Amino acid sequence: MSVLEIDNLHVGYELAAGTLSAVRDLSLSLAAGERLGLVGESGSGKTTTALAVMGLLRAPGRVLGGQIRLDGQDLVGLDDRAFAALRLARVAYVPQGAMNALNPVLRVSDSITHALRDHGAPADANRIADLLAQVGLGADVARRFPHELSGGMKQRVCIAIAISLGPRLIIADEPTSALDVVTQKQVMATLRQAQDRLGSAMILIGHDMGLMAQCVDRVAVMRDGLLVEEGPVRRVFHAPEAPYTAELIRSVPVIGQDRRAGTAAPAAAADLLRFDGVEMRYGKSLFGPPPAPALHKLDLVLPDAPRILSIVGQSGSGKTTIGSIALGLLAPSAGRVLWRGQPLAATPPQTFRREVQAVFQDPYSTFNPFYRVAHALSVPLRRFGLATGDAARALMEESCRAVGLDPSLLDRFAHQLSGGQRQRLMVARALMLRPRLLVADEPVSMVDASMRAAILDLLVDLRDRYGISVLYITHDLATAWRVGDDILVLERGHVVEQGDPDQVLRAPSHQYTRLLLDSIPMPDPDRPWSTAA
Amino acid sequence: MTQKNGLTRRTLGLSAAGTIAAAALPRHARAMDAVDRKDTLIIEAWPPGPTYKNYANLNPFAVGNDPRNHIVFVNEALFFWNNLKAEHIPFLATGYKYADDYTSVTVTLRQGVTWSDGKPFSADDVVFTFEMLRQNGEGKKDLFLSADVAAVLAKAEKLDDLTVKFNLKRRDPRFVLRNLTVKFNTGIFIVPKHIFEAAPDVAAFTNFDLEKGLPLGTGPYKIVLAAPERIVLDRRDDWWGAKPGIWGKQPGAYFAKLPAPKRLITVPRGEQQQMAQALAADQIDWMVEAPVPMMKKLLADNKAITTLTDRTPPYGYIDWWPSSVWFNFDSPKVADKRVRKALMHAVNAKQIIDIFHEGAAEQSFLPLPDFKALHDYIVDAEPQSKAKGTGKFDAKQSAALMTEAGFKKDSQGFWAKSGERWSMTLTSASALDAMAPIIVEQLRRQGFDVAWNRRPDYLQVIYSGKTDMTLFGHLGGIFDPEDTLLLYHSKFYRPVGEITSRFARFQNKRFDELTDQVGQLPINDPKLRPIVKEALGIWAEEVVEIPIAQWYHRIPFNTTLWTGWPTTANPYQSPTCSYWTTMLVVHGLKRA
Amino acid sequence: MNRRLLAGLALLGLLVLLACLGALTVDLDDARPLSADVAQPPSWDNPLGTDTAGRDLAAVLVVGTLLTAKVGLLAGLIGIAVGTTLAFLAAYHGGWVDRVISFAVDVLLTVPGLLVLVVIASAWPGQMTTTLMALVIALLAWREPTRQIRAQVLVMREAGYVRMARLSGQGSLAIIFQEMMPNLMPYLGAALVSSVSAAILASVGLEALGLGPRDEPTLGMTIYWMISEGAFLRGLWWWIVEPVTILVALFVGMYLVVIGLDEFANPRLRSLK
Amino acid sequence: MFLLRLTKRLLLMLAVIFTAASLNFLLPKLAPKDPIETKLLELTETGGALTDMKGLVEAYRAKFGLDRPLAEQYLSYIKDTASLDLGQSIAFYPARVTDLVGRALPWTIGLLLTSTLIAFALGTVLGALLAWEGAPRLLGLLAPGVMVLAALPYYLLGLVLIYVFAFSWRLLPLGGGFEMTAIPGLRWDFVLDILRHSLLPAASIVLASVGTWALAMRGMMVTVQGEDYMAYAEANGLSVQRRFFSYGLRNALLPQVTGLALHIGYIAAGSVLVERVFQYPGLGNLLFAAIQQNDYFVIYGVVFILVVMIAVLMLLVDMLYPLLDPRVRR
Repeated sequence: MSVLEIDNLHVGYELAAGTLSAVRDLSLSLAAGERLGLVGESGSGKTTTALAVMGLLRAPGRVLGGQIRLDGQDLVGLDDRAFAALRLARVAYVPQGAMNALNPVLRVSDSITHALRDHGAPADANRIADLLAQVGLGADVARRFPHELSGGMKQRVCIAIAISLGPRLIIADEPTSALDVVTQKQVMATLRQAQDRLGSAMILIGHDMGLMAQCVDRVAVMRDGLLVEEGPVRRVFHAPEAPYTAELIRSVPVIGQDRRAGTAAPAAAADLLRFDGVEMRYGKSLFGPPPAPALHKLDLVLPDAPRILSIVGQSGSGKTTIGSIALGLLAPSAGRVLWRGQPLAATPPQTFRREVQAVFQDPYSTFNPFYRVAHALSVPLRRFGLATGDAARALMEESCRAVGLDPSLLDRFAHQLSGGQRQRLMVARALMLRPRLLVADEPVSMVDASMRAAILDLLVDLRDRYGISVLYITHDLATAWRVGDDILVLERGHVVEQGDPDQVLRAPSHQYTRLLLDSIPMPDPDRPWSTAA
Repeated sequence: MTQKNGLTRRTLGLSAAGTIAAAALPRHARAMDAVDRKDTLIIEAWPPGPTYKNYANLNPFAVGNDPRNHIVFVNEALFFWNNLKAEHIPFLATGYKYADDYTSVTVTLRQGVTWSDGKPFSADDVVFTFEMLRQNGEGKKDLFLSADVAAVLAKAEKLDDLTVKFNLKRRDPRFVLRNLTVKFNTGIFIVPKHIFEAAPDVAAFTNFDLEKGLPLGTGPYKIVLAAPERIVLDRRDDWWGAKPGIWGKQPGAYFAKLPAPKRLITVPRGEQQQMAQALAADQIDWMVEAPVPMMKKLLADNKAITTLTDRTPPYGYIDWWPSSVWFNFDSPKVADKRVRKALMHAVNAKQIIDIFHEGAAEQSFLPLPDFKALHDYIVDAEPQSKAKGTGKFDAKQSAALMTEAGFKKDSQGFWAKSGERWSMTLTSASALDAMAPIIVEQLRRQGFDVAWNRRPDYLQVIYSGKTDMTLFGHLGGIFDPEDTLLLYHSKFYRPVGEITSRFARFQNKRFDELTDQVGQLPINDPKLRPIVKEALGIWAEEVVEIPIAQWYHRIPFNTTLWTGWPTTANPYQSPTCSYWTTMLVVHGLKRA
Repeated sequence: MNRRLLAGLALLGLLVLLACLGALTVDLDDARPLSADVAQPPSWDNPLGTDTAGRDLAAVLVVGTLLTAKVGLLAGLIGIAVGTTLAFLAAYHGGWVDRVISFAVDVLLTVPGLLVLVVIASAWPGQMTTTLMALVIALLAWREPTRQIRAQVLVMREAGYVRMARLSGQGSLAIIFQEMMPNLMPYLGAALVSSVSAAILASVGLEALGLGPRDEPTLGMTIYWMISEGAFLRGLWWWIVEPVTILVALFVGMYLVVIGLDEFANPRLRSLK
Repeated sequence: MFLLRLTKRLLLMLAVIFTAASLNFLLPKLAPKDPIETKLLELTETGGALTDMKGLVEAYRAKFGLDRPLAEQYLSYIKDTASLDLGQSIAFYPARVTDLVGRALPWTIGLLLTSTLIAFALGTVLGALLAWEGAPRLLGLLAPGVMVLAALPYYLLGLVLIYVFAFSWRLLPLGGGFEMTAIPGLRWDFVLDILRHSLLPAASIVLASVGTWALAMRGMMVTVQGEDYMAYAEANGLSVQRRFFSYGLRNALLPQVTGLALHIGYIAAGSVLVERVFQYPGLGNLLFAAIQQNDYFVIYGVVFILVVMIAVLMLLVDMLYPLLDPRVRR
C-alpha cells in the first residue's frame, strides 16, 4: 500500500482579485522506502505541495480540491491540532535553511527534547545521544548551540530530529542547497541511510538535476503548478519525455563537455592586473593574537588580453576577497596590487573605476530600490563622462538588446524583474562601460538553472566579442571549467592548484581538487557518486 | 490567565517597593507611644515638600535650616509679639528697662524656667546666645542673624542669674522689639549654653541627636521622630510653664497649663490643592495658607473648617506684606517721574483685587500694612497719598503724562520715544505669580510694552536690580513704621549688579534724614507721627512704587478635633503656622 | 499607505484644521489675560470657557497649539538636521570621527536631559520665549537621531547598490545624497516626527515645571497654570480637559505617523495588519 | 578573552563617567544663579531683610571653596567624587549629599523600578500576543488602546489619573509617599499605606509605558515569526505554548532586555515630572529642588549617581547579554 497518495490536488491562493492556482491536478503516489524527487524552478509548486501535505499552508493559501492520503487517511480538512500531532510523528520535515532552522538560543539537546516531548515521547540523554549517533554526530554535540555547529552538522541535527519518531514520510526540502558540494554529499548519504533504516518514504524537493540523478528512485518534474513529467529516475534522465525536463538536464554543466575556452594566452604581453604577494587579514586586534589571514601570500597575473580566469573554492576559501581587492574596494594587508604595471594606489581612481567593473552574486541588492533600474546604468555613463541624455539612453538600450533584454525593462524597478533579468542587466551595464576587466563574483548562484547557461554564455561573449577580461569567481567547478581559460583552486586562503582547466580538472594533482571533483553530483544516474567521501 | 498573572505580579512588585521604602525610613525614629489622633495636632509646615531636606538640623542659627517650625516648639524666646493686638508678651523674660539714652537695656528673666534636661535656665544662657551671635557677626559671619546682632550689640553681660544687661553700640530704642522679641519670621530664640558652647563650629552644629536628648530646649515639646517626610513631637509633661504660680499675674492665662495636644506632627509644605484636600478630609488640622478661591471651596466642602474671620471674607488678617509694583530707581526706563506716574495710573488695583483676591482685600495707598500698631500712621498719610493720585486708575492721565514726557504710540499702539519702543520688564515674587500677568496685561492695554520676566534666578534679578519693575511685598515695620522707611534709606544703596535687600534703590536726602530721626525715637512717641507723615509724603510724591493691595494671610483650620483657634473676637495670636509664634497658638487650642 | 500612517495624518490634519478654523473665527488677542470674565465654564461667548486670569480658552488653545507645534517643529528639525549630519559623518567616515561622535552621544545620553535644559534655560540672560525654548531643546535633540541614523547608515553602507555606486565612480557625497538618502527618507521621516514629538514632550514638561515662557500661552503653560491655580480642587473641568485632550491627540497622532512610517521603512513589520 | 573584553569595557565606562562628571561640573556653573545668594535671598523673602548679607555670602563661599579659581574647584571636585565624597548641600548646610541621596533613592527605586518591571512584563507579553497569529481575537481590540497609551507621557496620564481617582472619586490619595497621620515604621499597615500611595504614580508609569514595551515587542515578534526556526518548529508539530514561549518570546525578548536596562537607567532622571506631579519623595524631586536652588553639590551628587547607574547598567547589559544570547558568547 502506498504511504502517500495525492489525487488531483489543487492548491490556490484566494485573493481579492480572484483565485491564483499554485498547484493543479497533481497526482502522485509514494510507497514505503521509496524516494521521490520533486523537481522544479522557484514558483513551480513543489514547496506548496509539501506544505499542503503537512497542513502548513497559510491563508490565503488553501487546498481547493483533490485528496492527500497518508496511509489511507485523508489529510485534507484535518484541524490544526490533528495536523500538529501528525507532523514529525508521521510526516517529518528536513528544512531547506538548516542554517537558521534551529532556535539559536537553544542547545541541540533542548531542540531535540522539545520535539520528542511535544509528541509525548520520552526524551533523555541516552535517547538524544542515540539519535545523534544515527546521523553520525558525537554525543557532545547535544550540549552545543546551533552557532557552534557547521552547516553540515546543523543539517544532520535536523535529520536526527526528523527520524526521532520514526515517521512514515520524510519531506526534505532542498536540504543541501546551502551546503558546499563536499558536505552535500556527506549529508545526503546520512539522510539516505537514516531513511533506509526506517523504511519510510521520502520526498526530496530540489532543482539540482545532478543531485536528483544521484539520490532518488523516481523523479517528478513540476512547472507552473503542473506535473510535467513523472517516472523512474533512469527513464527520465535517459529519455526525458518533456522538452522542459530535457532542458533542465542539459543545463547542468558537466566537466568534460561543452567547454568554451578562448584563444591561447599571448606570450609576454603586458600585465593587466598583477598581485604580488598579496595577503589579507581581517580585523585588528590590540591585544590577543593576530587574526588568521583570509588570504596567504598570493601571486596572480592577468595578462593584457581578453581572458577568463576562474577562481574556485568552497566558502571561506578567500575567493571573494580576491575579487574585492581586484575591484579596489579592499586594500590588502600586505603585498602589492599592480594595475597595468602601476601600483593601484597610483592609478587615477576615475580611470581605474572605468576600467574595472563587477557583477555580483545577488543582483537584487545591487539595484537601489528607490530608482528605476536605468539609474544603475545611467550613473556610470554620466560619471565617466561617456554619454548623457538621449545618447546615454541609446547606449543603454543597445546594450540591453545585446544581452537579449527588452529595453523597456529599463523603466521598471528591480523588484519588478526576475533574477535572471536583473543579472542580465548587470552584464549589460558591464558591457556598456566596456571595461578592461570584469569581476564576476558568483554571478549565477542565485539564478534559476535555465538562466544559468545563458548568463555564462554572455560572459564568454564579453570576452570574445568585446575583448573584456573576466575574473570569474565561483564554487562550482563545472561552470569554472566551462568558461575559464585558466583556473585557480583555493583552499582556505592557499592556492592549491592552478593552470589550464583541462589539465587541472581532468587530471587533478592535488587531493583537494580531487575531492571537489568527486563530490559533484553528475546528472546521470549511471555515473554514481564515487564512494570516496 | 495573563491578566491574572499580571495582577499578582503587580501586587508582589508593589509590596517589594513598599518594603524597600519602609526599610529606608528613619534611623532617627525612637520607640514611640501610640497617641490617639484626637490628641494629635497635624500641621503643615513651611519648608516646601515633599520632604524635609534638613530634618536633622535643629540649630536656629544654621543658615540652611528650614524646619524652624520645630525649633519654635522646642526653643522659646524672651518676648513674643502679638501683632493683632499690638501686644508685647514677656515669656522667658518678665520685663526690660532701657537706660535713659537708649544705649543699654536691662532684661529680667523669669524664675523657675528649666531646660528639658532639668538644668535651670539662666542669664548665662541668654548672654551666651547673644555673645555667640555678636562675636560671630564680627568675625566668621556664618551664623544666621549674627550680623544683625553685631551691628547693634556691644556686649551682653550677666548682672545676676536672672538679669542681663545689653550694652548697645548706638542709641536704639527698638532693640528689645527687634532682637529680643520673636514675631513673624524674625527674632532670636535662646539656646542652652551647656550644649552650644561644646560645639566646635556652631555653623555646622546640627543640635540633633535624639539619643542624647538633643535638641534640648525650654519649650513644651520634644522631638520623638524626625524623618524626611514627618517630624513628630510629643508633649513634655514636666514643662516648666505648667507649674503653678510661675506666670504671676501675667495676662494670657492660657500659659499656665500644659498645651492640650499630646502630640504634634508636622508635614512639609505640599502642593496647595493636595493640602487643601487633606484639610477638608480632616487629615491635617492646620494649613499654611489658602488663596480665596480655594478657601471658598474648602469652606463649602467642610463645615468644620474655619478662619480667623470665621466663615466670612476676608478669611484672614492683614499680613506685613502689602503688594506693590516697585520701581527700580537705577533703571533708565523708569527714571522719569512722569513715566512712573503714567505707569501707576495705568494699573487698575480694583480689577486686580477682584480677580486675584476675588474681591476679598483692600487696595493700599501706602507701603504700610494696616496693623493695629501702624493704623494711626496710615490715617495720617493716606489722604495725602490719594491727593497725589497714588493708586488711581486713570488711563487719560496716564496717556497725557506719557505725551508730556515726549512719548508717542507706535503703529502697534505701544509707547515709543524717538521711534524706539519703550520696552520694560516686570519681575515678580513667586507668591505673586498669578497676579503678574494681570498687571502686565493692564499695562500693555495702556500702551506700555511690559514683559513679565520670570526667570529661575528671579530673586537675584530683583535684588541685584536687573529689572525695571518688581512685583513684591514689603518686609517692613511691624510695631512701628521705621523698618518700612528703612526699605528706602539710601545707606543700603548698592549699584545695579550688587545685591541689596533694599531693591528700590531709592535715594532721597530728606527722606534719609526723616528716617534717621524716626530711628532715634522710641515707638509710640507722639513726635513720630508728623515725621513719618512727611516721609510718606516724599514716597508718594516721588512715585516710589505702585501700591496694589493689602496682603491677607488666609489660614484655614479644621475644628473637627481642635477648637480655640484665634478669632476676631479673641485674637490672642496670629494663626499662621509658618510664623515663629506658632507655639502660642498651640497653647490656646482645646480638644473638640 | 498604511492604516496607521493614515490615521495619524488624519488626526494631525484634524488638529491643523481646527487650529486654522480657530484662527479664523476666534480673536487670538483673547488668549491674553483680562479678555473675559474669569473662571467661566463654556458658554456662548466663550465656547471653551475661560481661565482664572480671564483668558478665553478657545483662543488659548488655538494659539497654544500653534506655539507648541512651533517649538516642536523647530527643535525637531534642528535635532534631525544635526543628528543626520553627525550620523553620516560618523558612519560614513568611520575611524576617529565615528569614535568621537559616538563617544559624545554615549556621554550625553547618560546626562539627565532635564538638568541640562533647566540650567541652560536659566543661564540665558533674557526672558524665556518659545523660540528660545525650542533652541534649548534642540541642544539635546540630536542625540537619539544621531544614534539611530548612524546604525541605519552603517547597515546601508554595506548594501549592494552602494558598492555598485562606488564602482560607478560616485563620490562620497553623491553616494550619501543620491543613493542612501532617498532610501532613508521614510526612516528620516519617522525620526523627524519622533524628534518633534520628543521636543514637544520636553517643552511641555519644562513648562509644566514652571520653566516655560510665561508670556506665551503654549499648551504646556496652560497645564502649568491649570495646576498652579488649583483647577482640580476648584473643579474647573474645562480648563483641565481641553489642553489635555489636545495634547493627547497631538501625541497619539504623531505616534501613529511614526509607527506608520516605521512600517513603511521596515517592510517586515508590514505583514501585520 | 572575557577578562580582556571586561577590561576594555570597564575602561570605556570609566571614560564615559569621567566625561559626564566633568560636564556635570560645568553645567550648573553656567547658570547665573548663585546658590548661596539664592539661599540667603530666600530667607530674606520670608524672614525680613538681613543687614549684612555680603559677609554671610563670603563666609559661605569660602566654606564651600567657591572663592577659589574654577580649575582648582574642578580638581577638588574630581578628587572628592572619585573618593565618593559627595560633599555637603549648600541650601541645607550642613546636611551631607550622601544622606539626601540615600534617603531619596529607595523611594525612586521602589516606585520606578517595580512599576517599570511590571510594565515591562505586561507589555512584553501583551506585545508578543498582539503579534501572535493564534492569539485570541479579542486582544486585537486592545491594540488601539495600547497605542494611545504608548503615545502619552507619564505626567499627562498622571494628571488624568489624579483628576479621576483622587479628586473626582476620592478613591486614592493625591500624592505623597504615605498618609499624613502615619507614623513611619516597619509595620504592615504602614507598608500598605505606602502601597496605597504608590498606586496612582505606579499606575501612570505602568500604563504609559506598557504600550511602548508592547509595541516594541510586537515589532520584534513579527520579525521573529518570519524566522526559519519558527516555521521549522511548526513543521515539527511543536505545541503552541512551546512555540510561543520558547521560540517566539524567548528570541524576541533579546532586544527588549537591552532596552529595559537603558530604560531603568533613565527612569530616575526621566520621571522627575511624575514625582513632581505626585509629590513623591524620590530622587527626581530632590534633583528638581536642587536645580531650582542651583545647589551645586546636590546636583553633582544626584547626577553623578544617575550617570554611574546608567553607565553600570549599560556595562551589565553588555556583559550579561551573552548569557541571554548564546550567539554572542565568545
